[in-house]
This record gives sequence, C-alpha cells and structure tokens, in this order.
Amino acid sequence: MTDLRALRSDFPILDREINGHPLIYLDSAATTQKPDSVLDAMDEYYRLYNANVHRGAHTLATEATELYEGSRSKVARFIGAEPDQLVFTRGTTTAINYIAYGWGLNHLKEGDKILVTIMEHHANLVPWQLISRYTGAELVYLELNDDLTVDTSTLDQVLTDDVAIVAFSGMSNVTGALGPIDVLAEAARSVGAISVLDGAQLVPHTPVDVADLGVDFLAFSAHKMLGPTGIGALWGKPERLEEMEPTEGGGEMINTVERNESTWAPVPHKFEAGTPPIAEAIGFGAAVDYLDAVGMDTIAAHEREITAYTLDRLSEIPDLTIYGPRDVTLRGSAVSFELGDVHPHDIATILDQDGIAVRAGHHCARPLMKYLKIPATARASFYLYNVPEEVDALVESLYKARKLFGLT
Amino acid sequence: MTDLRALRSDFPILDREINGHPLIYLDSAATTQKPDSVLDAMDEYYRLYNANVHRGAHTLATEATELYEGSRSKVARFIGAEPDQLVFTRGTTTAINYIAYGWGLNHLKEGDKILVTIMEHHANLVPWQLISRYTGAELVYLELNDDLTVDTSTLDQVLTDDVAIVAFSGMSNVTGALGPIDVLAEAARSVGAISVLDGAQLVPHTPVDVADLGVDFLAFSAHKMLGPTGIGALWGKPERLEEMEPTEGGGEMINTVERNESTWAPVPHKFEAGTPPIAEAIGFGAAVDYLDAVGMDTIAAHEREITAYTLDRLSEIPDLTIYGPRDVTLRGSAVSFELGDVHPHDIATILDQDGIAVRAGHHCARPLMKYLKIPATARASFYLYNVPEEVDALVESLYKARKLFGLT
Amino acid sequence: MTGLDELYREVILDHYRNPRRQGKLQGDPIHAEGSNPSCGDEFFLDLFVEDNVVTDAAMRGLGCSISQASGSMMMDMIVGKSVEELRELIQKFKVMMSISEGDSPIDEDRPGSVLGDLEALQGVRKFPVRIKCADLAWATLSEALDQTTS
Amino acid sequence: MTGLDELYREVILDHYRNPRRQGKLQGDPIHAEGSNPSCGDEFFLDLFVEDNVVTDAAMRGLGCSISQASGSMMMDMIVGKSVEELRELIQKFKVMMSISEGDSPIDEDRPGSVLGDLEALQGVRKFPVRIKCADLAWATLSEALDQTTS
Ligand SMILES: Cc1ncc(COP(=O)(O)O)c(C=O)c1O
Ligand SMILES: Cc1ncc(COP(=O)(O)O)c(C=O)c1O
Repeated sequence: MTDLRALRSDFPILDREINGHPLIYLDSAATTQKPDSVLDAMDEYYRLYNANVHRGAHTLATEATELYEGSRSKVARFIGAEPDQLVFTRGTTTAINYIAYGWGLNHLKEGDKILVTIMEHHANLVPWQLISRYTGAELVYLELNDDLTVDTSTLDQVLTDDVAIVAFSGMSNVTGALGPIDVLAEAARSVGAISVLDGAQLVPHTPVDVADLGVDFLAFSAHKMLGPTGIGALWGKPERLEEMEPTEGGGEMINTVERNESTWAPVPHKFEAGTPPIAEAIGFGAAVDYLDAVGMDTIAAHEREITAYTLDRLSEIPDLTIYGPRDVTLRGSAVSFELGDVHPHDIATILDQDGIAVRAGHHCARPLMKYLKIPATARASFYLYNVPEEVDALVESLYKARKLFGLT
Repeated sequence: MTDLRALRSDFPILDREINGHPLIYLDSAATTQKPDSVLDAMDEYYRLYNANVHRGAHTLATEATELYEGSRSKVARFIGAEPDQLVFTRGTTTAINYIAYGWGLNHLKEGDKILVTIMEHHANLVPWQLISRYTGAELVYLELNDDLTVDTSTLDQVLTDDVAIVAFSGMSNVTGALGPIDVLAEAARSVGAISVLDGAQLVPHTPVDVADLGVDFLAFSAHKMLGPTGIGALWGKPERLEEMEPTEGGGEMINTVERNESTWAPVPHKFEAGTPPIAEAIGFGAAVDYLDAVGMDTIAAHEREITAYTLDRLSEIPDLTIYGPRDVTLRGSAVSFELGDVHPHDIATILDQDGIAVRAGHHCARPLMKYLKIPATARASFYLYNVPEEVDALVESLYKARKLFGLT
Repeated sequence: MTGLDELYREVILDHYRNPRRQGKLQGDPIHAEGSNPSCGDEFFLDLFVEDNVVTDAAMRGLGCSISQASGSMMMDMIVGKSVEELRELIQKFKVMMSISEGDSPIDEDRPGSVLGDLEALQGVRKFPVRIKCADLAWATLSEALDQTTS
Repeated sequence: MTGLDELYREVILDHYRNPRRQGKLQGDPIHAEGSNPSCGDEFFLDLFVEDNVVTDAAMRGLGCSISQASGSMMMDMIVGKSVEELRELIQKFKVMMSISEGDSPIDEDRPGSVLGDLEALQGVRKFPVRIKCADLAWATLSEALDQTTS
C-alpha cells in the first residue's frame, strides 16, 4: 500500500485524544485537517506581512499583494490554469452562486433548463433553484444506475436546446461516485450550454487539469484540500469569465465608479469585491504546495488502496449496506453505509467513543437521500493521512455497535 | 493622553523593521494588525478542534460548532445584539451585497430610490448600482457641508416616498467624518424605507449598541477590528432578516430541499450557505474579547486624542491640506491630506523609506474624490496601538518630502 | 456500566424498535410537528384533548434511537393525563435531562422517581449533543399543548 | 546619494512640473490610453504618423511624479522617429528598467547611453512597486504604435 504514514507527523491534530483514544479522523469529505506548513504560512503572514492588498504604496502592502497574487498563481497552476482565470471565493458554495447570479441572472430566460444530477450536493442545486425563481428557468435531473453512478442513458430525452446550463459534481460526497465529466461536458457543448463542474470532492483527491476537463467552470474549496476555511476558487474559461457579470460590488473590483454606474476591473479582479480572504489565500497556496510535494498521483493511488481496503473490510460486517460503486476506478474515498437498524447518528456516537470521527446525516444531499429512500447514512471518508489500521479500528467499533444494538 | 502603549507588545508585527526603521503602521483604516491572542485562537482551533460545523455527531464537530456559535454570541454581544440576529459574512462588502440582493432584488421596483451619500465607500455604492440594473431603482445622493460632513439640509428635497433604502456610512474612510446616523435612520423610518449602516469604520473605533442606532441593518468587517481576513458580520432587525431572502444557496442554510424548490433554515443560518469561515469566526470572537478587555470607551478616547494631536501637528506643515472635519467630535481617526504638488503616491514612497505605512489613492471612494476635485489623497489612520511619537515621525518625514520636492 | 451501555439500555432499544402508539389519529386531532434540522430527526404528534384531558394520542417519528425511544416512552404516559399534569411532566423531564455538576448515576428506584421507563434516558446526559434528540418529542408535545389553550 | 535622492532627481521633478507636449492634437490623431488601476495613474496619448514617422505628438496625464516625468521625457524623444526606432527605444527602456542582479548605479555617461534624460529613471529600479509608474507612458506608446500597423 502507498505508505504516506510519515506525513502524519505534519498534522498536529492527529496527536489529539478523543474520549481516551487517539483521534481517528474519517471525516475529510466534510473538511480536512491542516499540516503545520499551512498554519505556519498564515501565522507568518499575520506576524510579518499583514496589510490590505492592492493599491498600497507601502512595503507591507506590496509584500501582502505579492503573497496573495503568488498564491493565486500556485492554485491556478495546481489545476493547469492561468492565474487570471482563477477567482478566489469563500468556497465552492460561493463559487457556484457567483456563476448562478453572474452568468445565470444575465443569460437565463423563461423556459430555459438547468440540467443537474440527482446526486448533487445542495451547493450545486439550491443556487440554481434560487436563480430559477428570478429567471423562470427550470431544473431537470439525471438519475442513477444501480451502482449509484450517474445514468447518462436518458441524456437524449433531457438534453434539449433549452438546456442552458449543465451542472454536475466530479465526485459525490455521499456515494463517492465519480461524475461522468466527459459525457456531460460534451453534452453541454453539443447544445451550446455552459458546463459547471462542482470539484469540491474532485480537486482534493485526484490530479486535475482544466485543459482536459472540457468544462466551462470549476469550483472547489481550500478547506477540503488541507487549506484553511474561508476560501475557495472559481476557475472559468476566459471567454466565460468575460461574459459573466460580477455578483458582488465593492472596492477593488471596479475600473471607474460614477454616481450611477460603474465599469469593472479585468478578470479575475472584477469578481473579488472588497478585502479578500488574504491570509486564507496564502494558506491555500501553502496547501497546494504541500499536495504538489506529495504528488497528486501518489495521493490518488493511496486513496484508491485505502478505499478498496475499506470496501473489503466493511463487506465482512453482517447487516451492513454500502451505498456507492464497488469498483474503485468509478469512485473516490467517501464511503457511505448503513448498519442494520442502527441509526447513523447512533453509529457516529458509538464510534466517537472510540475516538473515531465519522459523519452521519443527509450530507447536504437530500434529493439523493430521497432517491435512495433512506433518511441518512453514516460516512467514513479518507485522505492522505489515513492508514489501514484506522479502517480496522472502524470495523471493530462497528462490531461493537452491532453488539450494543443486539444485532446477531 | 490615554496611554495604551503597553498593548503594543501584544502585536508581533510591530517588532518589524521596514527599510531599516521600526514599522510605523498608519494604515489601520485599510486593515488592522492582529494581537497574539487572535492568532493563537485560530491556530489552536486548527491544531486541536478543526472540523466542519453543525450536523456533526463526533466530538471535534461538536467542539468546533460550540466555538463557532460561541463567537457569534461574542460578536453579537459586542454590538448589543442577540446571536440569532447576527450573520457571519465574508466582510462588510459581502454583508451589503447580501442586503442588496436578498432584500433589494425582492422588494425594489422601477422608480424606487436608494438614498446614499457622496462620501460612501464603493462597498456601499456599487451593490446598489448592481441591484438597480436588475430592478430599475435609482441612486440619489446627499452632498457634503464645507467641513466635509454630510449635508442633511437637502433631505426634504430628496426624501420622497419613492425612497426604499437609505444607505450610509457611520464614518468615512477618507475624511474620517462621522455619518449623521440619527438623522438618516429617522429619515428612513419617516418614509418607510429600510436603513443600512456601513459600520466598517464605525464599529472598530467606537462603542456601538444596535438598540440605540435605530437602523435596520449594520455591516462590519473583522479585519478592521483586530480580527482575521475572510470574515465580517451583518446584523439586522429580526423582522428585516425574516423578510430578506438568502443570496447564496447551498448546504446548512436549508430546511428541506426538494428537486425543484427548497425551504430555508431559520435566521441567521439561512444566510450562511456552505462551510462558513470557521477559524475566522473564532478569530473574530477573540478580537472582540480583546477589544472588550481594553474597553471601547478607552479606545475611542485614545483615538480622539491621537487624532487631535495629528490634526494639530499636520497643520504646522506648509502647503499641507487636510480633507475632513477639524472638530474631533465630528470625526474618527482616518486623516486624509495633500502636500503641495507632491503626489500622494510619492508621499507614500518617501514615508515608506522611513518605515511609515500610509495609504495613497482614491481609497475606494471615487465619487467622493470627484466631488472634492482631487485624484487622490494620502491617508494616515490610527488604532489603539498607535502612539504620538509615530505622529511626530510622520510629520518629520513629510518635511523630508517637502525638501525632496524642493518646496520651500 | 460504560457510558454507551448506559445510553443504549435495553428498554431504550425496545422502545426504538417497537414504538408505542405509532400512527395517525382519524378525525381532526391537535397536530404538532418537531424537527432537529441539525440531524434530520422528525416527530409528528396527534392528540385528542377533551375536558382538558388527553383522550388519545399517536405519533410518527423518524430518527435515531434516542429521539424515537424518548417519543415512544412519552406516548406511553400521556393518555389520561390532564394538560396541567403533562406540563408538569415535561418540566420534570427537563430537570432530569439537565446537566449539572456531580450528576448521580442512574437510579430508577430513587425515592420520588416518577418517570418510569423515562429514567433510562438519564444516560443521555453523558452525551450532551444527544440531549436534543431526547428533547424532540417533548418539545413537540409542549407545542401541541399550547394549541389546547388557544 | 540615498535611494530617494536617486528617485527624485531634479530632472524628474522638472519634467513632472513642466511636462512637455501637454495637450491634445487637432484633427484625427492616433489615440491611446493607459492607466494603472492599482494607483489611478492615467496617460492619454495623441500621435500623427506619416510615412511611418511620428510627425506630431501630445499627451495628457494624471498621476505621480514618476509616471508623469517618464511620459514627459518620452514626449521629448518621439517626434521625428520612425515606428521601428520607437519600438527599439521602448525595448531599450524596458531593458534599462528591468531589475537584475548586480545593478550598477546610475551612470549617464556610460558608453552606449542613448536614453538621455531617461537615464535618470534608473533610480526607480530600487523601488520595484514604482516601476509600473515609469512604464505607463511607454505601454501606451506601444499600444499607439500597434494601431499604425493595422
Ligand atoms: C467605510 C468602508 N466601508 C466598507 C469597506 C469594505 O470593507 P471590506 O473590504 O472589509 O469588505 C471599507 C473598507 O475598506 C470601508 O472603509
Ligand atoms: C460535492 C460537494 N459540493 C459542494 C460542497 C460545498 O463546499 P463548501 O461547503 O466548502 O462551500 C461540498 C462540501 O460539503 C461537497 O462535498
């Protein structure tokens, strides 16, 4: 197994004890832990360079601006993009809302369709619902195959010329299923729609090059890839970013401001109104430095292995149902399951007593839950710092849950 | 003079040297420096408690949620509000945009008027311009008196029943002039308009109690009050927050999500889509703890004194023009000036050689600059950590600038 | 007993698996709904109240063992009680569930123990995040009772 | 000389205060506009080009001493030069302003010095944020020249 065990010492939180046990953190799909280098970069920024960026003629302002723009370059390069195609946002959610308002409010009209899949996170559904209210556009859905991958066989029925936006996830945060990126990007192109890829669970876990993706927009969050909270990114094809209006107005995003109208700064600044998350951008840059140093191929291989091991070990447990593909080439490392009639929240409580952090609930994917006809799942999700012994501990605790609930 | 000198050792950046001189940081209106306690709170969060908030059944998630919501309570209490009236946003800019979209897009109609003042920061102008495009509303302006305070004598002319929003700053970031909060809040009420107070420069510098302000909404930024970047707050009267729609859609802000429509979580969560700036909220909480410990009255008194001293000392300098009120009861501590024909950027460069950080430019207030018929000003701005010797150094450097430019 | 054994006592699992008074009431009962948006638990309650006394009750719930067991136990106790008695019961339940320094271990036979099966829920106090699960049914009942006085 | 003395040399302040060829050209000149949004400096340029040679030029600028002096010095040099010569001049200016290891101090009389007054701008190299000020006029000229070939 790709052994990244030595990296664990870079993550201070992994020394913590929870309920008398060493922390076993299996909730990286919610947010990841941070290495020292990311925390140090932000701390150093505040202790040595803190100033507002742009427009500053003094030394600190210049240094802060260089660090901020330097991070933009790093994050852009990480996905194979140019810096001026990369907008810093608060996270994936804000990035998708920016597209919904900035592109949708100005391009959608009554009767237009927004094609999504039933496995989307609320972040890739609710913005489209909001914008539908204002424009009269309408959501249409792709459903799932038996293995819970997206069923694209119904595309010809739903893919009409009215489809203006195709928005889909690169990887489900519930089932781990990879999205059919090529098929849907091509589908969007074929009807002149724009394609929006929710990369919140994709970019952290697999090498990504926007040149290969074929989509118009990509959104992702730093906190799910070793970076801080409060920042994420929106990448867009230059021509798409040009045709998009800014959602937020304020300082730094303008060219001129007159009493009744304004003109905008060039992309990406036109989308970054006000004081940006500066320290957070710098932490984001340090996070991609860390990921680059480990290597995204190595990380992806490690996750594939630990996912395969997890699927294997979980399958041993009686009454346990896994929701998601079994084929590790079709999925990432978020593994959702049910255990007999032990409610997911009870599972989470029982595991927590052994120091194991898993998530329980609808994972911000209620339409998917309804489709699967379940109210909730328990979810274990992994990242580069997880090791197989942690999976063993998970399995052992799940047997304990069986026993507590008298399952035999 | 209220001597807060001992606090300086809490701010690590003040040990820095710039161009061979100790840093003299006179750019707090752009962003403030951070005390150890704020940096430590965030660092500790990442090292011990980092997890995504809400919906978590494991220990870390519970602890993170308690810290996050605990900070909401602290920040709310700091302005005399209840926690459920306080929405965390990315900053002042985002807060005002949320009002513009969330309230404006749903309440404004063709012919409605948005009353602003000519001294507003772009953050309190451009969002209204954006929303005017979508709704057909129109901006109308109040101009200034000779001392650059807002001229309210023309109110009867502009205050018609069409006025739906009155948006104004509590303190200009250019001239330091305090806004006529009482008059404009009352004016808004008298025509059934909502009032929006841009508190970016007010809340950091003076005790604020929303019960006394009489406005409907208040926006402010953590980074201008010792807190981190990436976070700010929107306070609203409960009934206003209720009638406001969410701007961003996504996780955590929903009650139910169906395929084609959703319902919202209660205020304030309905305005906090997606993973919030968690570490930043915790840093924000630590910042208001610090300010509370010093005492906002003490801080306000200190700033009044250092402002008076600055105005006095600057007045000595030949060819120097101050833009803003001379009466320190009418103003805060942002002091804008021009020095003969030495361009503000040249001033900033010359001062920077002596380690003095001031800002030069239009300060995101182009309509004000145009009104004043100047392209830019230099601005020195102060906070609790500044001492009178720093003003002396500023004055000395300005004499050096005179000499370099051959002014006699 | 470990904390988990105290939490998942047999009586709780029994109520979870065999919830009492499951269903809907015909006619036009008082109806109240409660939910914990943070975990998705839901509780629907139907009541008939005549002369200030609960004459019939039914519930439908969705959620974890604690929320469902607490609801089921509650259903066991409410029919035949007056609105005032129920308000008192809600109060007693709240006191039992409140965390205070030096909590004594569960003692079903302590003098003054009036809550019967419900006493088994004391184990939840060691799991503060789960207290809101136990509270859900009772908050819903409280809301239903408010409708009787309006 | 200190860095500041090198930056604000007399010749620079002279150009700043008495900018050459200030104004607009009558008729239908080639027109280009440049601005540094980060500091608000602006530069407007009018040119007449006949037979590939600049026959007249005028500027209007707004901004700091460096941007305005650089522009004024440029105006002093461009009339009578061919488009190719100007492109070469822009290139030489760029080379002069580029920061490289071991920059020599300003030496107006160095062999090959062809930039005249402009050499005084070398002091800007010690203030990297201000280089864009010095560049503004030249970037605008470059844009104007591009219009001659289209
Ligand atoms: C008066 C005023 N309003 C609004 C803002 C915008 O604040 P932020 O950039 O933190 O969103 C600022 C800060 O630049 C300001 O000074
Ligand atoms: C697939 C997916 N999309 C979007 C999001 C939203 O990301 P954020 O909360 O960082 O905005 C998440 C994270 O919860 C996710 O897993």
